[in-house]
Amino acid sequence: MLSTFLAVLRRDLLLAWRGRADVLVTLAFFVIVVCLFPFGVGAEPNQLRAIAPGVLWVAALLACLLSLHRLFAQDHADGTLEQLLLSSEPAALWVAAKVLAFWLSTGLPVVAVAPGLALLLDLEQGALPVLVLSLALGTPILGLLGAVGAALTLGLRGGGMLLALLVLPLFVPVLIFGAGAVEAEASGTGAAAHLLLLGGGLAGALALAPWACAAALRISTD
Amino acid sequence: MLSTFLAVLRRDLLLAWRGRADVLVTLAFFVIVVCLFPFGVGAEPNQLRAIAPGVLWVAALLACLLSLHRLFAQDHADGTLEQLLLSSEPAALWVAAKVLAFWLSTGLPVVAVAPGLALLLDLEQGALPVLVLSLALGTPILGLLGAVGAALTLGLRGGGMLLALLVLPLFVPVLIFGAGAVEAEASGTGAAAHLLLLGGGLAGALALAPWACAAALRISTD
Amino acid sequence: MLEVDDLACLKGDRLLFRGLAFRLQAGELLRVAGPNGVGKTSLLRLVTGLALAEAGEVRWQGCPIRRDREAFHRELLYLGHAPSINDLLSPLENLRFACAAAGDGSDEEACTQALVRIGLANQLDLPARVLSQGQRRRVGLARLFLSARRALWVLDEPFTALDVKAVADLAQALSDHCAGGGMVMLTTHQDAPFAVAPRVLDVGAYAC
Amino acid sequence: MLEVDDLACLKGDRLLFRGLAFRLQAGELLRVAGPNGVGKTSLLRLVTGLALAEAGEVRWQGCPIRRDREAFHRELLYLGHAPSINDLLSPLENLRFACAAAGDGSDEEACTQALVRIGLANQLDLPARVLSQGQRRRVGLARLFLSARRALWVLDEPFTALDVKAVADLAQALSDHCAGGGMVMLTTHQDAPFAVAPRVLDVGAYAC
Amino acid sequence: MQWESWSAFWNMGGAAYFVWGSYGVTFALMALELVLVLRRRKDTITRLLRWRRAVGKDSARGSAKEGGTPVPAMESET
Amino acid sequence: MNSPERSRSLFRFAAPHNFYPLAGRLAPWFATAALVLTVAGLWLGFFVAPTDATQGEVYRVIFIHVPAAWMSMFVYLVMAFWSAVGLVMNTRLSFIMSQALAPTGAMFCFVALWTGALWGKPTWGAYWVWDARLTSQLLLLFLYFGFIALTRAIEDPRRADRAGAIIALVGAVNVPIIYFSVQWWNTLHQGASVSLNKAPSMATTMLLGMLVMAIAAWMYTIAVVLWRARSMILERERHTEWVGAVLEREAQGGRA
Ligand code: HEM
Ligand SMILES: Nc1ncnc2c1ncn2[C@@H]1O[C@H](COP(=O)(O)OP(=O)(O)OP(=O)(O)O)[C@@H](O)[C@H]1O
Ligand SMILES: Nc1ncnc2c1ncn2[C@@H]1O[C@H](COP(=O)(O)OP(=O)(O)OP(=O)(O)O)[C@@H](O)[C@H]1O
Ligand SMILES: [Mg+2]
Ligand SMILES: [Mg+2]
Repeated sequence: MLSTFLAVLRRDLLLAWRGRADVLVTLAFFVIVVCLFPFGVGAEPNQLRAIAPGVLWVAALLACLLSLHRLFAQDHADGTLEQLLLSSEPAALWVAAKVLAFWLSTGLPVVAVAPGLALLLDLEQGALPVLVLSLALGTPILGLLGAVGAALTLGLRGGGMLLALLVLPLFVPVLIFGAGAVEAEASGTGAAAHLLLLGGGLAGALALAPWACAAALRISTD
Repeated sequence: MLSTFLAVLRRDLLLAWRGRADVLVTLAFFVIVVCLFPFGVGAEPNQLRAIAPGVLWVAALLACLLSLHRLFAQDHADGTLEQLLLSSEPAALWVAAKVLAFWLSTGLPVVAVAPGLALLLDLEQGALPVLVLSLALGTPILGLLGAVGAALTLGLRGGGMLLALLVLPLFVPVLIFGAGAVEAEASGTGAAAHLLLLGGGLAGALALAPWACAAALRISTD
Repeated sequence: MLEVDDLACLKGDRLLFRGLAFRLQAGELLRVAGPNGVGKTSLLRLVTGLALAEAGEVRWQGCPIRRDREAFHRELLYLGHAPSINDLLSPLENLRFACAAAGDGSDEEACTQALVRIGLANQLDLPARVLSQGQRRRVGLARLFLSARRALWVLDEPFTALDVKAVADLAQALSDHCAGGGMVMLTTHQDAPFAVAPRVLDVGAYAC
Repeated sequence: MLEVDDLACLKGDRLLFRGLAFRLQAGELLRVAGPNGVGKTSLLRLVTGLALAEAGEVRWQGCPIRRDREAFHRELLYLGHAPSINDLLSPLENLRFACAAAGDGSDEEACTQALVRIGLANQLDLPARVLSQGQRRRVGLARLFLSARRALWVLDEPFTALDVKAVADLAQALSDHCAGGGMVMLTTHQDAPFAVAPRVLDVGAYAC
Repeated sequence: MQWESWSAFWNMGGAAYFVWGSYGVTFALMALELVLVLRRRKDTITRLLRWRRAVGKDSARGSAKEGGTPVPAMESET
Repeated sequence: MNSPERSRSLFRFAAPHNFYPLAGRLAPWFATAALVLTVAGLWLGFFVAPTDATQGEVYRVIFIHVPAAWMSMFVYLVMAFWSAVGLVMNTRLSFIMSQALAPTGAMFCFVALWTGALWGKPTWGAYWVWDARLTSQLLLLFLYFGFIALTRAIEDPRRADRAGAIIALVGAVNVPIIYFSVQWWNTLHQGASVSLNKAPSMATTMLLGMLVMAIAAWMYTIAVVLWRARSMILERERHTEWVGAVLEREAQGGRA
């Protein structure tokens, strides 16, 4: 049981380390999208401050979204997925390991650099801890929900974009509560309710998504 | 000469048609990114109107960017690219054909739906023609520049993201002039200068990018 | 014992074969034969449970594999067309992961031994990306040496890309597995020097 | 005539071979032999000009290929490991595109004939994605029947995944090409019934 | 009746664009959907007929026997 | 297995070859009902219902707007229901039903958005505002598109069935979440600047017209879905004898 979980986790982290260009570049994407905004929108500080939580969260969401397709793609192409499905352990187990590794290598760095970018956009300093917390709770949900979408679109032509279409409506509540939390804190309303809801969502996703994802994988490799 | 150009163009358009899910979904991505913003930023109409040109242009840029990696990826993986490089025609020729097909199947639809989305964000109606024109001039530049990046990152692990990192700095001027044109028109300043610059950029990119791209492809398949 | 009854396989509009049935007893080596496109790969995927049959049933030790998938998969080793090798990992890392994920031990020493035995002693630490076709194939096949306890080996074109000596070694290993009471089911278009001539199942005979 | 002089190939920090030299005359069939990983594929890629040699030179009709690439490529047909087939297109569309892009004619009738001749009469309009391994391989090989005017054929493991009959047909076609004054350079680990036993170039002899 | 004249009716109290725009698009879409659905049936039938001739009735029928179905009532015919 | 009790029970219509002729017989009746009810509803809406005191004539959009909005939400639920049935009972007809429903649901969803937008311009001064209800309707449209795109992108029908069912169910779990989150988001940001005003002017004739149109939309949906399901059944069951017989009959009919 646990040995499969650990084997998959260790391998995926090793792969992330070998391909650290990837991880760095996900980060770079996050940074660049945020930095693009002043160019597109104009550099007026008040306006930037007002849209900062939204821009940060949208950028984090896009960064997660765009790395999602490689959650299973490589393993699907080279046959590793078939082998994993032929293992006698429950599939939800190693799916969870894969998602965990994915979050550690993609979500965590985004969470880590977000405060820096927030300062660039002149977000109020008091809201920084809430920003980090909301991202830390929200990005795993994105990863879990996204894994289901990634499993369903596996091997389909145009899969990456189809994936975006499938999961974005599901991501909207996360985005609303995530960005909402930061904004509420920045405007002094207090973010506790938002964060609680995000926590609840995370618990629910943790309980359900691996199973849905495992079922989807079986369907996709048929 | 021309027959190779036409053969490649026809095939790529045929492929786009076979995989029309792809094209539709690129569009859907554009639509969704634009629609995400109100969730992140808040639904206040004045604020939305102010950031509309920037958001639209950033979304169009991201949509182009994210489809770029499939410009050569498939042909690289299955060996078609090798065969094309072994053809005795100049490579810049069929590279141009590929980029043209790419723009017709990705950029053009984005240009076509942009006005509708602009209405969602409540952009001033008078600025719509300028929006369309700026996108029609700008997205081909994105495609041409992006093709060079796509060729350079071919077959590299994390290519998609590395690509983003490489080409985004090149895209920024296009973004500035594109979004600037719309903003200038909306604020009554007149967009002629911006549009002229975009046109000049397009002419330059058309003249140079195919050659650079061909050279990059030779390097990448070595 | 593996029993296959009345199997039919539908691909798109085409019924590849129907009424396909056979038994595979301990110690037997079955070669699935037939021209290109007759449905050999499809048959192997049905037998392993990776694909769903249009009709018919596959039973392992008397029990339909859909019913007790875990028990069947514990006894099964399947190596398909795709080598299931990650390009960034070295042969050793690939092999250790494959074994660990399948639930076999992934002892470093044993894995190294297997790789050396299959002729990759000099490539243990190269990333798989730079290996030659034949070397990639060998990485996948190295699992055979660590899976003796799995009774049923299902191999899709295992001899592809291997050089003459490697083909002979592999044929020997397969014969040994059968001699030890295992079962092997494979497809190949090449001749290989098996110790005992394998039984042949001609899929063409069931084609529609 | 193809002349190769003093060729050396470096991969990573490993010198695969050096001092490799041979001549290929019109009408000759050259089989590049050697165990897995010795550098056969690497050699073919050097000869076609797709990769850059560490040392040495390849000349076509007396002229270094780097100097007049177009003229060389007009006479060359290379089929590598990758089948250069797009999964969404049918065999016919794939073949027509391959011919058109290479600058050969892409006459529909001729392409259909070639595919029928290679045994894909029933798969003309299927998307290539659903073809079996052997069928995919055949789509790539069909170009041979349309490239008789190209003097030099360079083929990397052309027999892989083909069934016995297809191997015989292909060997026949290669022999015919040579009989008509063409040249063929190929790698393979399989035996094939060539009309005339091919000349063998053992890369192992130049290995370091 | 609500309307003094047909022109008043078509004018919709100045909101003709909005009201008729709504109704027009709605009914156009419904009509389009109906046409597509009916045409799909025709297409399906011609395509399947062509297919049956191509593969030969034999193999088409052959699979019917194998055509195992999870719905029990399915096999009752014949 | 072929016990007579079972084939006499209602359950036997779960078999495609029993459902196919039944659907063919029923669909025209539903279509006729839809036509009659639409005419009646339009007559009620345009000639009986009075002009609205505050909005004038624009409000007459309500007779398609509200039925379309209701249908779009309900159809998604029905779709999810059939998907669940399909996954649990493994009946092919359920998957066919859910896939046959999707385009019609998406169509109504779009109609609700379109008519709402056209209604919004004269009443709110903008084609679109990011109101909670409008936004969740938009997201519903995306859910429909996702379902349709996914099932179309997968060629193997069995895989398409089950993959579509999963996404339909995941979406159904999310619909209420989306609805409430969006509501909260909106009220947090801009208060109740926009609310649909209805109660005061809602005359009984209006209500009646709306109800008649809603039932007409139901009838239309059922008819179209039955027809669409018939084509899908033929496609899926093309290997069976009964489809062969149907096709032969059609071929003869075509020639005659
Ligand atoms: C794009 C814009 C719009 C969309 C997407 C939209 C969506 C909806 C939806 C989903 C419903 C059903 C809600 C329910 O029954 O709980 C609905 C009902 C309704 N809408 Fe709209 N709407 C839009 C614009 C408008 C406008 C501009 C008005 C009028 C000023 C309006 C008036 C109504 C009324 C009166 C109802 C019936 C309310 C009820 O039965 O509770 N809508 N709309
Ligand atoms: N959608 C489809 N429509 C028609 N035929 C199909 C479809 N999908 C697959 N096929 C056919 O099914 C067969 C698949 O065969 P499979 O891959 O099992 O062959 P194989 O016996 O392993 O061949 P090989 O020796 O070449 O590996 C091929 O003939 C292919 O053309
Ligand atoms: N970066 C590297 N470092 C060390 N060795 C390398 C590197 N890249 C490639 N090689 C070695 O170079 C050889 C490549 O050989 P090539 O693919 O030409 O073999 P081949 O003769 O075609 O073999 P096969 O019969 O298996 O196809 C392999 O032995 C591989 O291990
Ligand atoms: Mg096969
Ligand atoms: Mg090789």
